[in-house]
Amino acid sequence: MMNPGEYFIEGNIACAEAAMKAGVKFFGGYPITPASEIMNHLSDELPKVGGRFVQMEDEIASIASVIGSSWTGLKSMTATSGPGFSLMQENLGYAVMTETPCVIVNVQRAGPSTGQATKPGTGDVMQSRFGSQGDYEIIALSPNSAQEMFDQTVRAFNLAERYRTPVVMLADAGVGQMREKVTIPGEVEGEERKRPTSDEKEFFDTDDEDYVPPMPDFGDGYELLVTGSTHLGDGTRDTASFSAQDRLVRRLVAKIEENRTEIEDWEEHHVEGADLVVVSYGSMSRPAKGAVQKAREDGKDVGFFRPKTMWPSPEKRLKEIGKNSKVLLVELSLRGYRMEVERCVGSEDFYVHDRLNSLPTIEEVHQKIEEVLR
Amino acid sequence: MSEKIKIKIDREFCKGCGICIKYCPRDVLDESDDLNQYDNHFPEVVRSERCISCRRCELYCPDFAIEVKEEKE
Amino acid sequence: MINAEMIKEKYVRNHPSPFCPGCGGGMVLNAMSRAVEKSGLEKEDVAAVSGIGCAAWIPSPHWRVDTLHTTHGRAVAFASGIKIANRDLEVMVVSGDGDCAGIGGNHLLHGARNNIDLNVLMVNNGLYAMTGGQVAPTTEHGEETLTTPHGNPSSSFEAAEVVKAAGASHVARWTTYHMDELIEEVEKAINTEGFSFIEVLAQCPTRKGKKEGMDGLDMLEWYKNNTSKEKDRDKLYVGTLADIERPELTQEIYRQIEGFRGD
Amino acid sequence: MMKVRIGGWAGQGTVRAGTILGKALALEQDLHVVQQRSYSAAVRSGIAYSDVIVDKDELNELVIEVPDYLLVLYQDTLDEWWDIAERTEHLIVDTTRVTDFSGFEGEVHQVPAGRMAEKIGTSKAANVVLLGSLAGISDEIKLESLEKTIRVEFPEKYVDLNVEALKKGYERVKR
Repeated sequence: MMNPGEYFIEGNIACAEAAMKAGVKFFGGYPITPASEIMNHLSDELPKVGGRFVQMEDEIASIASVIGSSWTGLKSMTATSGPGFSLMQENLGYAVMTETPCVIVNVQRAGPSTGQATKPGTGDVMQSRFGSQGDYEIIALSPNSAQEMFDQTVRAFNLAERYRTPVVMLADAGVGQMREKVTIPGEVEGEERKRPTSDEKEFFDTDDEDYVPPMPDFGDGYELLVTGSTHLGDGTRDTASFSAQDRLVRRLVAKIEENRTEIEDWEEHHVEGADLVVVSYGSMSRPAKGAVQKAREDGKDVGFFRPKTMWPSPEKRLKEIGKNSKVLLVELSLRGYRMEVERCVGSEDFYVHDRLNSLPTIEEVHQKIEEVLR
Repeated sequence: MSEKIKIKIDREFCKGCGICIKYCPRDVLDESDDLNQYDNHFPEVVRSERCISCRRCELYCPDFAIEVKEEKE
Repeated sequence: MINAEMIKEKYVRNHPSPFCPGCGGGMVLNAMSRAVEKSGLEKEDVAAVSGIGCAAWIPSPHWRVDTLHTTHGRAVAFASGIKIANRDLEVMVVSGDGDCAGIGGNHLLHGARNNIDLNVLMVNNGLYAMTGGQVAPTTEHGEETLTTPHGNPSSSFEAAEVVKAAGASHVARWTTYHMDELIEEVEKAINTEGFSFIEVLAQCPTRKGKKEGMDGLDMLEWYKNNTSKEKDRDKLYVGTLADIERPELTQEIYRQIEGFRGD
Repeated sequence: MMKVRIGGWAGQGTVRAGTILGKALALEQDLHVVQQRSYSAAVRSGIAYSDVIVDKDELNELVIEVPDYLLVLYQDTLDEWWDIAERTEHLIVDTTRVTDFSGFEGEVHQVPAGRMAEKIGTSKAANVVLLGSLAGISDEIKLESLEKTIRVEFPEKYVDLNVEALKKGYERVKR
């Protein structure tokens, strides 16, 4: 683990270092471009801080091992890219249903299918939210620099522990593999999961205002019943009753939905009353922001908005923006975040600049801004 | 001091598979004429004096529905 | 003394189970519980992981230990995470033949290759029972099932032999007819540092027995008459297939971690 | 803003050179730096390259269309990049391997980096020789920051050799 200080490192390395700072003690993974650097680095470093590293036989096993580990009380993570993320979907849903804290880093690449392994893309935004079966909500974060690969990985662990839920880090090959200056702090703020305080027996239901039940570890003597099937508060499977399904699934959704103001995070500049607001995220948001700056230097009233949490989406803020300004979504895919942003801002005066395979120059986005303003 | 052996049959747990009856080496059990709530013919003790408390019935019952109890007199 | 009363009291919950009359599932539960009791393990040190299917319901919710009822086929992978994360836990995997050798076959192979210290009970009823009796990787060639109405065109998978070849420390096969031997074998598995795999032929009177005119008891008798503890050409061998010492994954991982601590 | 591309054949240390340059500018000169590598091209033609973009302020340009400085260690690479090379301000070539740049209209900085490195000890240090030359040509890139970075970046036994390579490259263009 790196000492506190400034480093010139890849985003993927920053992610791995952040995980260790946040207290990760288990990594189960499978190699895939462009995410492998995370596991390569942790295979070397994690054992040095007492963490367990294991390379599993596939991505399904990777996320399974991570969930198993989390139930013993360890902060646990995996890292992958599109094809592996697809394989993880069923067990991602399992983690949602069993309320298992864990972090899944998806360093997105160009798809569909094998696509272009070394090229960035953001086509997994919807999959990260809707890829597993059934009704659920999830937390997904979007970093746009090597530093944010660090900062948001820490936040991903904190949110996972705080809300007893899987958290997806939606990075992309751009931020994962670019080298930048990263400041590694001495300590990071760490969140620990809610533990049983007395002789509680209900670890899958709660009347707490945050909707988060306490979570004991395997080995604590609670004779836990953990199941991906619909269950009652004590974990007993109930695959038939209306009330069990209704109470559990509504709470799982509410756990994210009702806490969204605490979870939502974004960056914005000059949004208020702007003629045009450029919305962008991930590595693509860098040239988008540069283009906004350039337009402003030309005297244009253009604002910039970047969701740092993709899910829950900053819906309310996007709606306000859509009411007052034209919106231009700049993204590294054709369908990435488009439906959600379009839904939030309303379809009038909504424009898109999408690109595949590689990032644009600032000038390219700037031209699009001019075109929209014209 | 002699021991009195009592065989406790949980009629409502019993699914009437008959395994205990068959694997009792001493033919202590037989199928009842009565039915439980699931329409199963549970076993009943018909030759209690033959029981040697070997507990094969306990071992083979898939439903934990039969217990051999040794009570000291 | 180990008897039904104490086993039921200490290890079994939510009974009566939903298993069919004469099903072998409850017998496996009984055998596992007795083996744990005999081994002297504390219950809180035992974790049970299962996948999907009838066999997965044996531990969850019926075994009174920590249970993780997971997704179809992935029990060995989830269990590996538990074991690596906390090696003090004795991790049991209860998995049906379809779950374990079909959809979960790859995890089974690599669990054995890693020789990770898990105790896997593959409860083999020869078909997919919960979904209606479809053909499984363990179904015999020619056998009729719900999805092989004209006879199984495929051949069966000798899971125990494959797991042995993949490197598991401890491999055995028994049936629910062999309750005493099964309990002893599970206890042996618990005491083995490495991957233990026990194939337990267990009767499914509803999906398999019925079409052959057999109830649970008839099937137990069939196991009795068609298996042998000797290597007999006409009968299915029951007993230990492998008992070897090999490096175990969890210990190797901890050895490396401890190497750094010593620095 | 300054954009540097270092290109050559896979195995010539172009990514290493980019990392050293980026690190020196980011950590020693406290500038905003993004360094990216390309290896997809390596599958196709064996070309490997590293891009370094530098700015005093927040850096949002992540793509180099035309670099201000183009360092080339291999003839095929230059041939493939000819349309870029034509528009670059400073073309720096390792004349050990790059001999044909006759169509280039501007000034070509010619450094026999491979031969110079070989004289010092190993032709593998050609990338560092070129970095030295880059520092000699650019006012913004400080030789000392590169030297400092080399001292931490390389295993001890290669440090002196690489520092010498760096200085030789620098002196070559300063002369």
